[in-house]
Amino acid sequence: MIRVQSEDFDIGAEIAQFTQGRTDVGGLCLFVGLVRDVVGDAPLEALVLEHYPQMTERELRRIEEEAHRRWPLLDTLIIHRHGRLKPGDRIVLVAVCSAHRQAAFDGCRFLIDWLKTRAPFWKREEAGGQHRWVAACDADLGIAAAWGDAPDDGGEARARLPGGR
Amino acid sequence: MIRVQSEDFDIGAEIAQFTQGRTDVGGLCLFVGLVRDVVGDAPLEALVLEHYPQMTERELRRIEEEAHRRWPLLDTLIIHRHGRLKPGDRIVLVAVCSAHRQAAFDGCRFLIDWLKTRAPFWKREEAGGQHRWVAACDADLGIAAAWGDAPDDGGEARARLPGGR
Amino acid sequence: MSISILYFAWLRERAGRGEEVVSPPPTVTDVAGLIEWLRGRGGGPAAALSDLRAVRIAVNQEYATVDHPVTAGDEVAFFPPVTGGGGR
Amino acid sequence: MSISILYFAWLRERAGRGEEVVSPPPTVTDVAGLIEWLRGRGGGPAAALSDLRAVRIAVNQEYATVDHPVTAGDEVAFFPPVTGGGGR
Repeated sequence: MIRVQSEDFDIGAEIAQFTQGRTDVGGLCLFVGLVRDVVGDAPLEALVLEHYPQMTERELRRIEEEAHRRWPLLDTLIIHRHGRLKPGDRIVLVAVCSAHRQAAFDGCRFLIDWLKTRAPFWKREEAGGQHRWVAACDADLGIAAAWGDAPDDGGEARARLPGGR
Repeated sequence: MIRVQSEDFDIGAEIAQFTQGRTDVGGLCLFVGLVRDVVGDAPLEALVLEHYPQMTERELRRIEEEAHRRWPLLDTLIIHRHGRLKPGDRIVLVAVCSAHRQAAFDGCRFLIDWLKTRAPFWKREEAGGQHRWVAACDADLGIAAAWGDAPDDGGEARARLPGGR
Repeated sequence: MSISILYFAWLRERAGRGEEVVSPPPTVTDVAGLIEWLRGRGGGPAAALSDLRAVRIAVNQEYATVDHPVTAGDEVAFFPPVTGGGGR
Repeated sequence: MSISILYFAWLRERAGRGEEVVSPPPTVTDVAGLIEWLRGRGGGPAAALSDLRAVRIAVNQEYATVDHPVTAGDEVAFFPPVTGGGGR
């Protein structure tokens, strides 16, 4: 299940609904990403999340399918917010339930790792009266690649342009 | 924070309180273990969890301290139930928050892996009118040992008894 | 032919627009050709696409490389590497 | 000397009791000696401790081995390998 929304979500309500009436779940793993209050040394005023709606849905669904292909998961849930967020606000929720805890942990971590390198969201930080687009993190690419069969975002466009410009 | 109780817990309320007023959390990882409905081929009627109260608290606190020693965690929470549970009931909640998601995932998984091989709880399954004490799972010992500096539960008592009896 | 172009994040700011519909000549048959044509046209989009080191491409909502063909009705998006999620 | 003994899970069932206070002779100085003495006494506890393959030991709420000393006032617990948590 995929949801992309500007509104906040209620972790308790989401989890209650996610496992509602199920008695085949042995383990539930959940990850929630939140807005931190500091950027470098400056206090963060706001984080603005922009996205590419049609592509976001498609990529998240693909990431979810890939997780189900790799592990015996009973269900998965991804909720990602966009728009203007404040320190302490929830950004993303990823939940996975499985009969077994190993699959639940692996599936959950895989979803967030791939999401961070595949789903078309971009963060803009506002701090000290200035704004700055967050640069992608090389470490995140390495983390996603470590799952194997790393998804390709096309890579550096320049490198493939005739003449390398 | 450690809690051992017979009552159920509310995941949403626990998480709300866990991160209440914090703006330094980047990632929250949560694991919930639940009672599954089937034992082998038979439907499970109930799961009874027995524990050793004074030692449980002490071991859980030690496991928590070890997690904080290994990763930069902002906070940890372990809630473990005892008593008579039904299929679909929650058994255990482990939550970890950190500035970074890697530490949150690692810390959370470490806590549940060590808990399963260290904390003095025992499960009795009731199915088909019979009851059976759940045997410890060799795989779980391997999983816990993979974290390194595997905690020692003393091992097989017989092997250390003079004469090997 | 008519192609929809989308710009996101700092590419959108530099391009001075989030989207536009363009009609390049028939000699433009792939993304590389489209980028060349957009650069030649000048203005914000040319500035946005002047340095492609941190530019990613999607054609019809799928990640693509510059050798991907473009035809009438396609949606081509230019954006920086993604930075969603949380808990870096 | 007086020692508190605790039994858990199937050891409790086999012992026919969850706890007892025993007073072994002064020749009992470690857990191994205590087990020998309990076996010699017979009854449920002897049956529970007849096969130690799946028995774990704690002295004063700390995991211990059979060579751990026991003294007056100690709490010695016998139980199977633990099986808490969830999501096996």
